[in-house]
Amino acid sequence: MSSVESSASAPIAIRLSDIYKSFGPVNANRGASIQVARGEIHALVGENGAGKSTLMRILGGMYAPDAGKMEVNGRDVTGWTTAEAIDAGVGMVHQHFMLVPTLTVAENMMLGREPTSRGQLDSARVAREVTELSKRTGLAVHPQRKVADLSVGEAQRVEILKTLYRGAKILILDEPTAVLSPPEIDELWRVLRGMRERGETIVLITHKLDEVMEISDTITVMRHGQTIAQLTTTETTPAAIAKAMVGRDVQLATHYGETSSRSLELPSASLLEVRDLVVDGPRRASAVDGVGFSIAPGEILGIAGVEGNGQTELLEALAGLRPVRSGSTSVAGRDITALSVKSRGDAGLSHIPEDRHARGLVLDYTIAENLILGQQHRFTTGVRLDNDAIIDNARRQIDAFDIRPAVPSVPARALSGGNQQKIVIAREMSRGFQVLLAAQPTRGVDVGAIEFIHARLRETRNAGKAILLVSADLAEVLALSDRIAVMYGGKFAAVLNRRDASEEVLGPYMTGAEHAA
Amino acid sequence: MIVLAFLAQTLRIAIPYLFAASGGVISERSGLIGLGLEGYMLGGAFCGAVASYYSGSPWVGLLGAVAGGAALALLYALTAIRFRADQVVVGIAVNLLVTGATRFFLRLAFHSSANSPRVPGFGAEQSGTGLASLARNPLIWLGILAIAVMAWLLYRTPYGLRVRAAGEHPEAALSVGVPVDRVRYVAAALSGMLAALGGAYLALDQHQFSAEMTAGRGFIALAATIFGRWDPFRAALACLFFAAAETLQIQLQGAQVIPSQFVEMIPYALTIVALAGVVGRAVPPAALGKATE
Amino acid sequence: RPSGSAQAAAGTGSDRGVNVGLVLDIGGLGDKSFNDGAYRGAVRAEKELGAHIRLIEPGEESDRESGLRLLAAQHMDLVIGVGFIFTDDVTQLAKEYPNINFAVVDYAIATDKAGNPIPPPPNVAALKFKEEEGSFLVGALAALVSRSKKVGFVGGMDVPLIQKFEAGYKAGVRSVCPNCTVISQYAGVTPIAFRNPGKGKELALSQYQQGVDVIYHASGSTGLGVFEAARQTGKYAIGVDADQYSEAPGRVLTSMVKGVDVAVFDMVKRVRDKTFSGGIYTYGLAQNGVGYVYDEHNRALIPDSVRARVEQLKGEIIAGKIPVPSTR
Amino acid sequence: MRRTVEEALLPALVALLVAAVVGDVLILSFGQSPGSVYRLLIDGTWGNAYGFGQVLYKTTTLTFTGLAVAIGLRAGLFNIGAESQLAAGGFLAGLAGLMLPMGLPALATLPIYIVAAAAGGAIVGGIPGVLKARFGAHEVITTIMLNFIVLALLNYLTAAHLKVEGTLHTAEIHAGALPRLSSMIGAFRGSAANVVLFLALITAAAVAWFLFRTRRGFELRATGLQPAAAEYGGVNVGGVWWRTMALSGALAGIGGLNYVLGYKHYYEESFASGAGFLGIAVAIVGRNNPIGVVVAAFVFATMSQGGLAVNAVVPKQIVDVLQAVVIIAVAASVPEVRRLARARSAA
Ligand SMILES: Nc1ncnc2c1ncn2[C@@H]1O[C@H](COP(=O)(O)OP(=O)(O)OP(=O)(O)O)[C@@H](O)[C@H]1O
Ligand SMILES: Nc1ncnc2c1ncn2[C@@H]1O[C@H](COP(=O)(O)OP(=O)(O)OP(=O)(O)O)[C@@H](O)[C@H]1O
Ligand SMILES: [Mg+2]
Ligand SMILES: [Mg+2]
Repeated sequence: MSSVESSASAPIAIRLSDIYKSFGPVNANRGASIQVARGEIHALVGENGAGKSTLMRILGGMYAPDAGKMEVNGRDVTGWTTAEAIDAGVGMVHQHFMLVPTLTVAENMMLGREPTSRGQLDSARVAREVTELSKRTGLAVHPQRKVADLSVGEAQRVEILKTLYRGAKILILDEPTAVLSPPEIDELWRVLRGMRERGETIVLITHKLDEVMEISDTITVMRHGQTIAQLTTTETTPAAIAKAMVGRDVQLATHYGETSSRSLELPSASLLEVRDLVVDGPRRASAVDGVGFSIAPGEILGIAGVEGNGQTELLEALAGLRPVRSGSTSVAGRDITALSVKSRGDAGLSHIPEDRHARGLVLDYTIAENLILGQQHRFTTGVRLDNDAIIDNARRQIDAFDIRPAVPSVPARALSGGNQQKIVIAREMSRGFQVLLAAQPTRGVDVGAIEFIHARLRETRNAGKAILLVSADLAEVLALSDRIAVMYGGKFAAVLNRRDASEEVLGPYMTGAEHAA
Repeated sequence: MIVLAFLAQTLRIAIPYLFAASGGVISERSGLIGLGLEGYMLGGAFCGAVASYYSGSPWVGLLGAVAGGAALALLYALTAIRFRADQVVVGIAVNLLVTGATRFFLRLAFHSSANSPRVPGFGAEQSGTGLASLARNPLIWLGILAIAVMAWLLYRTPYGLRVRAAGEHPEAALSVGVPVDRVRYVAAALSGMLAALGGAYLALDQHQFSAEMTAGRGFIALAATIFGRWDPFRAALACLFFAAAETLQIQLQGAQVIPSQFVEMIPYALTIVALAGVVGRAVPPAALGKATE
Repeated sequence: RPSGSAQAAAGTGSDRGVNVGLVLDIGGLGDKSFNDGAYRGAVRAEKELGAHIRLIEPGEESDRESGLRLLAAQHMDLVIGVGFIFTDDVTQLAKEYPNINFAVVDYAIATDKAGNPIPPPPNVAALKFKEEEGSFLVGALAALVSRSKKVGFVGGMDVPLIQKFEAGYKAGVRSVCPNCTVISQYAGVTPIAFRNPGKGKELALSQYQQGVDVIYHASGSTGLGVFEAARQTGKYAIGVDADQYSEAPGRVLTSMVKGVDVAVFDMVKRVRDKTFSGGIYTYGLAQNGVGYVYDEHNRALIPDSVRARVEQLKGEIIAGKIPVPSTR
Repeated sequence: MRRTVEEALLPALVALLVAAVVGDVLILSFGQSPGSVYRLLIDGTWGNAYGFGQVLYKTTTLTFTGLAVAIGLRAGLFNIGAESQLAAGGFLAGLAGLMLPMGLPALATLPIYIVAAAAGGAIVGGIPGVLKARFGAHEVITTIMLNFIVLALLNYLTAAHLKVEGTLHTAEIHAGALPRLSSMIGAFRGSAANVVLFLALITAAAVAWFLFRTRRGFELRATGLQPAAAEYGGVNVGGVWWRTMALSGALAGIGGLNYVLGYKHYYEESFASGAGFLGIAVAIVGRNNPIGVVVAAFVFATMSQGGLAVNAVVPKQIVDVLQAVVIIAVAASVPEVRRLARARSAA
């Protein structure tokens, strides 16, 4: 299993052996092992759902393993609690923030190990210590502010400070950079390197291989709940890591298919036309801040960008799921700005939502029922649902998209992630539509399914439909798009022809370092 | 004089609300819906009267009430936390349970479906109606204290911080080692004890238990909790406000200004108004009613 | 066919005790007034007449008739509904079970379009109490004892039956003290108004606070709060239905007793003696069906002159010289 | 399939077991023998035609309030207001009855009564629905508060304007009464069971059809399971909320016919007491399935009538306690059973 012993003679800080953990039917960890030496930055990589977060949450005491052994600094700590982990100096910054939004920064800092004086919370002491700590680390925070009022970057800082405040000597960071801007990422690297110099240990979960190469000393790769390789960063390459992740050779230099060579000028007849759209988000006003574009028949417009720059709000607004403050949208020349979700569908809009579990599927509905979600009015005679037509439709889609199990009456909940996504794709592609909004269409889906979905998207484009593609995966955007827009801070930082785009060109726009138009 | 009498009466009526609402605040702040308050109150009234009857001391009665309220609240918490039962369902069932059980045991112990015998209580003989008479009833002081202590507990102590975190973002609390379930059990027990003290006030002030003697006061306390936006002081103000409306109704009843039915509606109508956001949005604790994973 | 009841009603001898079914009103057993009165009468009948008693406390509204029927189906010789609320149900049921005797305490006599009373069915005894007469006397007593010339009344649910108490009481006050003030309040408009002692106490306290020094209550368990208020303020309260002296010894001026126990016992006896017949039975002062308490417990509270005056009024009422109103 | 049957039945069995234990303890504590009390209970309910008729009568109201709560829960809404919706339905139906001319045949009046009762319940239920859709006001609290408000209001209207002197009810309704079952089956003589029972059964079937066979039902259930997915699927979630609350209220409201027009022929103060809260129990035990609701309504009706039958021996509050115990046991065992079932199917 583990191939490379970690090089130095430094003592082992973390050793997890043969960890098993399942959630009901899902085996998140199946004999995973990891070993991290003290004073190193260790990257943990793997596809979505590979079991990275689960393994680290076990280390952090959030879950007890079903089987396996855990050692920290040579001590057997199998199945410890979060409190014990924190006391032993293990701190974790979770993929989803673990901050209480209604409490202040200081209150979040002290939660769980509150200093008291005469039975009362000693808030003054906390504020003092936090200020000190924040000076020492260079992570600036305001102790008295409410967490709900913080930006994502600030919240991230609070999360890291929170673990340091508890005296963490082993810091686990679960995808900390997904929501950070480049300067914030640089700041984070600085802090992590500082910690490493002080002999502290860091485990970093990330999907970005360039980050792995830049910051880590050693790497563990996970696949399907197992750790399948342990590598030393200086001795490996991104291609080798990727191969380990997916289990076969992958062309990191993506093949583009037959990229169209349409020019950047607005085509005369566009299928989707968006003007000056302003949309408020849950965190901040104007999450989408005056975006306008159009997509021609037979064109894919890809939107690249760091998550949280307004992509979600933009798509939800276009789909009718979020009110717009101003601006207009039209599909095939028809203004749909004021239409309901249902009428938009009838007007020719189709939508693959980014979160299939929350939006794309009713998990307790059957495959057949999910395959008509959003089109239920088309499967109705009078007020009755037409069951025969629904089953017929299900059989056809199951066939066409190779959904497994091929049983219309199975609830969607019982399907694997890939097959769940196929239901969504099948449904959205089989309705009569002009414009397809595709958000993260291959997230959490295995490689075979990705190729299948990409092929369907290209077919659709070639059939003369317009596609708006949003993906956190830059490679995917590059692979599919005819034009690429980069979204940053709610605006389009750039719109480029595919020929002119590459990771190097797009990078600065994604980080807000460069602006165009 | 008139004003003082009005204040005294308002305070007397408000005391059970203050107890129960402070219990409602801590329960809901921890993430447990306070639908069982009415049951805890009635259970507290019953246990208080029975304990006082058999011991001959109202202080033992208070202990009995507190124990009864805690037991009921823990039954609720156990089903809601350990068994993940729906809190609304169990909350309502606890109320039904207490209504039936108090009458049953009343029959069993005293051969009556309606009233207990007279029990030792706090209201002193011939102490008058004014504020001075109130001062001699320790439960009045306890009731006022309950709110202040609750505010202190919630905002100034480690346990309070944990309660606030547990009701708002239990995973976050868990991730820093806060035993969320235990925090909630304690909050439930506290809310049961406090509400039971409110019930005990009724019973010991009356020197007896009467079936269904809480007459919906637990729901008014829940209304005050919400109207007070889950803050002890604001909830106390809501209690006083509701009590003042009742006092007004009692004082004006002879005059028949408005039918008493409409006065009875006031707290409930105001709660709806509060929930509809007309006087500032009432945003409940985010994890209210949800079991942790 | 249900011949058992016919036989029982016909009766073959006093070796077989009379079977009596009692369906109580919402307040239930232990209300320390009305229901307990009926129960006391039944228990006495059990002891003295060898009757067998079956007791039912209905829950919801539809259980009223059901409770009566269950008893009727068990071949009771006499089924008694305790409370005006049973009027409709018993009237109907009596027609279905002509061989069973029924009685309703506080039977509400309906009137036809011309305003004439409609008599109950022949196997139903309508037990009517002239609460207004008893209330009149305690009203007079209250006014005579009051120093402040302010007396109070606390009713349970605001219904005509209770208003009868209020009307008699007020008339009694006026008869001896035309310029006395009467403050009268009700605890509510739903049946829970009879079970809310907390409310009763607050109503009483606010009355005492306004200078009232005697309060008469007709409010079931709610009135227990009135006695508490009397204890707390050291002022007087007047009990209702039964002698409620023990609720606040020394503070209960008297009680307007309503002979529910006597009436129930009377009915059982009539059934046993086969002298039962339907119709309206009136229990007023003349029949000793209502009255006020004057005994060793409260003798000290009532001056002889007052006692004499009240007795005089009583005589005048019995003689028909004073008309007592039954509505306010 | 087997799993779902198990999931549906196991909690009921657990509840029955717990209730039996608690019941035995209470009965013994009262110095009676559980066996004879239970026999008395069965004799007084299923053991004779009258008792059975009463059970059917109570089943009728509970079916309506149970369906009301169940349909709300299917949409993810907790309707605690069935109590006042039932009362309002009965009130408006009674009012309609008082205004209709004497002697109209039941065939002509029935639709009017149904509409009036449904309207009464729908108004009371619709308000919390609108408040939720419009302001996000939580329906649990608003329906509880509305219970107090509506019952006080109905009380005021009855007491101040409609009451027959000396009673707590309105004048008698003379327009087309709904026939009792005893007019068809003589053995039911005296029992309050009436044709509204059939209306309840038809309504249960109609609700099942609506939930599982129509587009609106599809959208309603999707909203209850995953509002975000329903919204994505073109469902106007706010619209479903308030329409379902109104529908839920209407179902409870129609239940008012059972007492007001099927039984007493007048509206009576607080006739609805308890039936609304028990509707929650019925829906929970019936697992929000219309058939299950009918069965659960029958069980609770039996307990309620049985309480009366054993009342001469033990206090009827035993039954109140047992009903609460059943609710708690079912509520606590449903998630547990589901989890165990899932864990096992994984193995
Ligand atoms: N609490 C949970 N309950 C049920 N299933 C879970 C839970 N947590 C994780 N899983 C499942 O376990 C598997 C592994 O999840 P995990 O979060 O560890 O993956 P990951 O490698 O961190 O993925 P990602 O890169 O998407 O964060 C997934 O199939 C996930 O759906
Ligand atoms: N709730 C559930 N009930 C029953 N079976 C389930 C449930 N969830 C998942 N499964 C089953 O467990 C298996 C593993 O699921 P998982 O999501 O890990 O699949 P996967 O290997 O990632 O597949 P894919 O590549 O298609 O995403 C699936 O085949 C699915 O049938
Ligand atoms: Mg993860
Ligand atoms: Mg997968």
